[in-house]
Amino acid sequence: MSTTAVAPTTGVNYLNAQYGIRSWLLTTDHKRIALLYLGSVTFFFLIGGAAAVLMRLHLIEPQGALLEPATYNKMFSMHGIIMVFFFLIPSIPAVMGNFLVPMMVGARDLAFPRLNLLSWYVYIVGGLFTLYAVVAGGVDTGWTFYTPLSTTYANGNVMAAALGVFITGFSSILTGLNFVVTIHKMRAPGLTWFRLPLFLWAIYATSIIMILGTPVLAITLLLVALERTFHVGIFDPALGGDPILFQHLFWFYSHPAVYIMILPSMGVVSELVTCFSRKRIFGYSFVAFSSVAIAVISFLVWGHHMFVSGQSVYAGLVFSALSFAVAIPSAIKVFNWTATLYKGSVSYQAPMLYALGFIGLFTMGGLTGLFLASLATDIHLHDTYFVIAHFHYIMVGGALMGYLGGLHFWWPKMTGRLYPDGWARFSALVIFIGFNLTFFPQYILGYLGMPRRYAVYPEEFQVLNVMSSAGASILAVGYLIPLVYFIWSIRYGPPAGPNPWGAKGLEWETPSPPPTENFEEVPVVEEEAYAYGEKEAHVV
Amino acid sequence: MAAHVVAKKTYFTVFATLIGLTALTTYVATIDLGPLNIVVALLIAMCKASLVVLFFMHLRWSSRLMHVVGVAALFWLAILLALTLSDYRTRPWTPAGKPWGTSNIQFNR
Amino acid sequence: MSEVRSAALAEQFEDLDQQHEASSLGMWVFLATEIMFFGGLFAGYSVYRGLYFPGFDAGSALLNVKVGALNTALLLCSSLTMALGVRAATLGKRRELATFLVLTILLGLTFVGIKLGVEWHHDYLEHLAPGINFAYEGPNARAVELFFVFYFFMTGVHALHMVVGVSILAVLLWMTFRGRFGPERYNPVEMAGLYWHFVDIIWIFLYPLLYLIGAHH
Amino acid sequence: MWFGFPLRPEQASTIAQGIDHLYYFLTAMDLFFTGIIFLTIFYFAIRYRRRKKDETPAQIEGSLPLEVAWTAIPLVLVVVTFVWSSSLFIRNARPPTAATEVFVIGKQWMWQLQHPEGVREIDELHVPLGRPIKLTMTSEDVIHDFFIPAFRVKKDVVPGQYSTLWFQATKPGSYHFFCGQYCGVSHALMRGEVIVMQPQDYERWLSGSKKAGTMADAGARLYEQYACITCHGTGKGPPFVNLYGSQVKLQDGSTVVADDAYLRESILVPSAKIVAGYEPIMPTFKGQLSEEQILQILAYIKSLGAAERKAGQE
Ligand code: HEA
Ligand code: HEA
Ligand code: HEC
Ligand code: CUA
Ligand SMILES: [Cu+2]
Repeated sequence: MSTTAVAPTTGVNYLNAQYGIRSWLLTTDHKRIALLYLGSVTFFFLIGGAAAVLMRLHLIEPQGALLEPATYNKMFSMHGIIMVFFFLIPSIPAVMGNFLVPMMVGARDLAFPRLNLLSWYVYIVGGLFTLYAVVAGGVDTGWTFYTPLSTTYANGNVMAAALGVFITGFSSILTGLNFVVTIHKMRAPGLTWFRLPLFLWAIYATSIIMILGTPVLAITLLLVALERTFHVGIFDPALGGDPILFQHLFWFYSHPAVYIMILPSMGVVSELVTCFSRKRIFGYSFVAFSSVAIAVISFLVWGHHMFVSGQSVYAGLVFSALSFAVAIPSAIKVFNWTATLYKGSVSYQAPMLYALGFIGLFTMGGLTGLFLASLATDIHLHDTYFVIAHFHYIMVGGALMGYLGGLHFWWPKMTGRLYPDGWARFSALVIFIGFNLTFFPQYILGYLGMPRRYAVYPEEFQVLNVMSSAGASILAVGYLIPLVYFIWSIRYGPPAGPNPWGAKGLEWETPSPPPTENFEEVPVVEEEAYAYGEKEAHVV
Repeated sequence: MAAHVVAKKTYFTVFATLIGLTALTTYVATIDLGPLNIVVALLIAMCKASLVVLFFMHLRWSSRLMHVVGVAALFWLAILLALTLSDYRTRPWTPAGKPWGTSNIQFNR
Repeated sequence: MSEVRSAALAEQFEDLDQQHEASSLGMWVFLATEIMFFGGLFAGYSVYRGLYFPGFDAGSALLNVKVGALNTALLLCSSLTMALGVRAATLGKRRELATFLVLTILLGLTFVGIKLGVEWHHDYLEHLAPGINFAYEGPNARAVELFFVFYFFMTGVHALHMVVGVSILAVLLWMTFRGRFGPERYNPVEMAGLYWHFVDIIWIFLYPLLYLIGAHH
Repeated sequence: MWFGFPLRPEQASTIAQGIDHLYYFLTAMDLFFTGIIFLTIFYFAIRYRRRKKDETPAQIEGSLPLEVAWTAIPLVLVVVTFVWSSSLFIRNARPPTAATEVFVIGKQWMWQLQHPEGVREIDELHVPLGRPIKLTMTSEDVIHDFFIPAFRVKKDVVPGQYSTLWFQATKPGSYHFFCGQYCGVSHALMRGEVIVMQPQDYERWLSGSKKAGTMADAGARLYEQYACITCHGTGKGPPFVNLYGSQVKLQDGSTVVADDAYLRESILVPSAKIVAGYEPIMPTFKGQLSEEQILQILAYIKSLGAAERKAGQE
C-alpha cells in the first residue's frame, strides 16, 4: 500500500526526544503542542457527544423520556458551546494546523513557539471555566447567549460559560496570528504562494477570520458580563438597551466562525483528494482563491440569522443576497474536487472515504443553506429542526468528516504507526450511514414545523424523532471504533515509514514521526504542489 | 538590520500638527454645525490617526504587507459599522420593529 | 532605504532579520485584532448614539472638555517621547532611550491618574456611574445613563491598555539598564512603541466621540 | 404526503402555497446538484480506480471554460432564487391595511392574546376564515417568537418594541403555534392552537365569549380613570382625534409619525418628544399602566380615527 519502502522508525524523533510530563507541558515544539490539542479536543468532543446522546435519548418520547425540561435546555446549550468553541473551532487548526503548518512551509517551528504553547494554556483555562459551568449546574442560554435572556433572566452559570468562551477566543486569536506570520515569513526557499499546499491556503483564510472576527465576540461577551454584573441597560430594553444589537455583534463573529470550522476541513479534503487520485488538483488557483473569497464574504452575511428578529427588511434583503454570494466559492470548490478524480488513479483507503463523504454531505448541507438564505423560506424554517439538520450536515457530515479524514491521513506521520485500514473503512461507512439516519429526518421535521430547543414536542413528530435517535446510536458506535483502533495503533500498529500513501508535500519528506527540528536541512522547493506523475518531489 | 531613522525635526513637526489639530477639533465642537459636527470631528481624528500611523509608527517606511494589514483592519471595521448601522438606519422605512424611546430614529448627527 | 526586504530575499539573511520582520508583522496583526476589539464598542456606541442622540448630547455635556483636551495633549506628548525613544534605541543611544522611556511612563501615568483619579472620581461624586450610583434628573435619563455606560467602559478599557503599556515600558526600562538593547537589538522597544501609539490612536477617536458631542452647549 | 407520511405541514394560509413552491424549487435544485455530485464521484471513482500500484495518471491543470461554467450556472440559479424569494418576502412583509388587529403579549411562558372586541385568550387564538389578521406583538421579558407552521409565518416578539405579523387563513381547522425563540426553562411549553373558524361561527364564538368590552372601550375607560381627559379633553394637551399615523410637529422643529412606538413613548416618557405648541406638563405613566393597558389605550386612540397613511408605511 505504500510507494516508499517501509523504513523502521529508529532514531530520535519528537516523541522520544524527551520524556516526562514536564517535557510535554513545557514544550514549545509545535508537534507536541498539536498532540496536546488532540487530546484536549477529543476530550471535549466526548463530553459534547455525551450531551448529544442524552438529548437524542430524551427525544424518543414526545413528553421527553429522560430529563427535566430545564436539564434538557442545559444539555443543548452545553452541547453547542462545547462542540463549537471547544471542539470544532480548534479541531483542525489547532491539531493539524499546528502539526503541519511549519512542516508544510519547510520551517522548524511556528513563528512564535512560546505564544503557541500559551495559546494551548489559554484554551485549557477557558475550557476549565466552561467545565466549571457544566459541573456547577450548567448553562441554559443556548450557545447563542441571546439577550436579555442571558443578561437578566437566565439563572445558570452564564458568567462562567461566557468567560470560558471569552478566554478561549484569545487562544484562537493567538493561533491565527501565529499561522499568518509563519505562512508569510517562514516559507522555505522556492515555496512561492502558488506552490503552497491548499491546506495552507485554507488555514490562512481561516486565520484571517480568527484574527478579525474573534475580538468582536470577546467584546460582546464582555458587554454581556458587564450588563449581568451591574444591571446597566446595554442589551436589555427594560433598561434602555436594544437586544437586537447583541445579535448583530454576536453573529458578526459567529457567522464567520462557521467558516472557521469548514475552511480547514476543505483544506484537508484538497490534500486527500489529490493524494488518493495521484493528481494535481483541478484548478489550483480557483480552489485557493475561493478559500480567501469565502473568508472575506463570510463577514458580510451575518444578518441571515436575524431575518425574523425585527431587523429592517432592507438589511434583510442585503444579507440574503450576500449569503447567496458566499455559496458560489463553495460551489467552485466542490466541482474542482470532483473534477480532480477525472482520469486519476483513485484508491479507497480510509482517508479517501472520509474525503468523499465530506464532499457529498457538505454539498447536501450547503445547498440547504440556500433554503435558509432565501428570505421567504427562512421565515418558515428559522429556528426549526431544518436549521439543526443544515448545520449538522455541514459541521458533522462536513467538517467532522474532514477532520477524521485528516486524522487518518496524518496519523502515521504523527505517531509513526499504521492503524488497521479495514476497520477504518468500516467505521467510515458506519458513520456515513448513522449520520444520514440521524440528521436526514430532521430536515423533514423542520419543514413540518418542529421548533428547535424543544424538550417536549407534539406527538405527530415522534416517528421522525425516533429515527433520528436510532441513527444517533449508530453514529456513536461509528465514532467509538476509531477511538479504539487509534489507541491500539500507538502500541501495536506496524511502523508507517516516512510516506505510507505515496503523497507529495514537504511533510512526507521527513521520517515518521519527524525529528524535533522537522528537517535536517532547510528544504528547497522546486516544483508546484501535488506534482504527482512528474519527477519525485525534490528536496535538497 | 538597519532601521529607518527619522529626523527628530520630523517628529516635532508631526507632534505640533497633532496638538494643533486637537485645538482645532475642540474649537470646532463649540460651534453648532448640526449634523456636520460629527463629520468634521471624525475627519480631524482620522487625520491625526494617519499622522500617528504614518510617522510615529513608521508605516510610511514599512513594507507593503504592513500597509495591507492596516488597511484590512480598517476595512473590516467598516464592514462591522456599515452593515450594523444599515439595519438601524433603514428600520424607520419599514414596518419592522424599532426600539421604544427612539421612534423615528434620526441619524442626522 | 527601508529595513524591510521583499519576502523572497529575507530568507537568505541572518536569523535576526527574519525574526524582526516576523515580529513586526505579528505586532501589526495583533493591532488589527485590537481595532476589531474596540470596533465592537464603536459599533455599539454608533448605534445608540444614533438612536438616542439627545441623551448622548446631554451626557456628553456633563463631561469636562478641558480635562479631556489636557489628557489628549498628554497622550500626544507621550507618543512623541515614545517615538523619540524608539529612535534612540535604533541608534543605540542607551541613555537617551532610558530618558525617553521614563518620560513616556510618567506621561502615561499622569494620563491614567487624571482619568481615574480626577475624572472618574468626579463623575462618581456627581452620581454618574451607571450600575453603581447613577442618578440623573432630566429628560432622557435612560439615554444619558447609556452614554455613561459607554463612557466608562470605553475609557476603562482604554485605561487598562494604558496600564498594560506602562508595565511593558517599565520592563523595557529595566532591560535598558541591564544593557539589553543596542543598535542590533531594539526589537522589543519598537514593538512596544507600536502598541503605545495604537493606544494613543484609540484615544484620538474617543476624545471627540465622548467629550465633544455636547461641547456646543 | 408520501405513503401517508406528511412531508409538509398543512397549507392553511394565503401565503403557504407560494412558500411551498419556492421550497419545491429549492429541493429540486438540491437534489439535482447532490445527484450530479454523487453520481459523478461514483462514476469517476469506479471508472478511474487505481489498477496498478504505482501507476501515475496524466496530470490535468484545470480548465478555464469549465471554471467559468460552474461559477456562472450556480450564480444564475442563486440570482433566480434571490429574486423569487425576495419578491415573495416583500409581498408577505406588509400587512394589508384592512387587517383586523389582534394584540399579543408574550411572557415566560405563555401567550396572552386580545381581540379588538375585547375577548382575551391564553395560548389559543380564534380567527375567522378568509379575513386578514394582523398581530401586534410585544414581550414582557425576553425575546419570544410567534410561529404558525401551517401558515408559514414567524416573527420574533421582542421586548421593548412592537413587531407585527399577518396572515389570512384559508382552511378551517386547528393548527399549532409555537414559541420559536428559545426563552428559558419552559420554552417548549409555550405553544398553543390557532383555531380557524367560518366567519359566522367566529362571530358566534365572539359574542358567546366573556369579554370586558372592546379594547377601545377599555382604553376609553382608562382614559377617564387615569385622568388623561383632564388635559387631552380640555386643550391642555393635544387631542387624539385622527392622531394615529399622522405627522406630529415637535417643539424642536422636527416631525415624527404617530405610530405605536411613538404613542407608547409619549405615555411612558412624555418628556422625550414634546409636541409643538404644548407645555411639557404631562406626567409619566410608567409603572402605572401595564403593557396590556397601554395596548388598550392605543386601541382607543386608533378608534378615534387615523390619518390616511398608516404609521410606518411611508
Ligand atoms: C460549518 C458550518 C456552516 C457552514 C459552512 C454553513 C454554510 C452556509 N450556511 Fe449555515 N449555519 C450554521 C453552520 C454553517 N453554515 C449554523 C451552526 C447555523 C445555526 C446557528 C444557530 O442558530 O444556532 C447556520 C444557520 C444558517 C442560517 C440561518 C438560519 C436561521 O436560523 O434561520 C442561514 C441563512 O441564510 C445559513 C446559510 C448558509 C449558507 C448559504 C451557507 C453556504 O456557505 C453554503 C455553501 C455551500 C453550497 C451551496 C454547497 C456546494 C455547492 C454546490 C454543490 C453547487 C451548487 C450551488 C449552487 C446552485 C449555489 N446558515
Ligand atoms: C461541532 C459541532 C457539533 C457536533 C459535532 C454535533 C454533534 C451532534 N449533535 Fe449537535 N449541535 C451543535 C453542534 C454540534 N453537534 C450546535 C451548535 C447545536 C445548537 C445548540 C443550541 O441550540 O444552542 C446543536 C444542537 C443539536 C440538537 C438540537 C437540540 C435542540 O435544539 O433541541 C441535536 C438533536 O438531535 C443534536 C444532535 C447531535 C448529535 C446526535 C451529534 C452526534 O454527531 C454526536 C456524536 C458523538 C458521540 C455520539 C460521542 C460518542 C461518545 C460517547 C457516546 C461516549 C460518551 C463519553 C463519555 C461518557 C465521556 N445537536
Ligand atoms: C397634566 C396634563 C396631562 C395628562 C394628565 C395627560 N397628558 Fe398626555 N399630553 C399632555 C400634553 C401637554 C401633551 C403635549 C406635550 C407633550 O408631547 O408632552 C401630551 C401629549 C400626549 C401624547 C402625544 C400626542 C401627540 O399629539 O403627539 C399622547 C399619546 C398622550 N399625551 C397620552 C396621554 C395618556 C394616555 C394619558 C393618560 C393615561 C395622558 N396623556 C395624560 C398633557 C397631559
Ligand atoms: Cu417563548 Cu420560547
Ligand atoms: Cu450564518
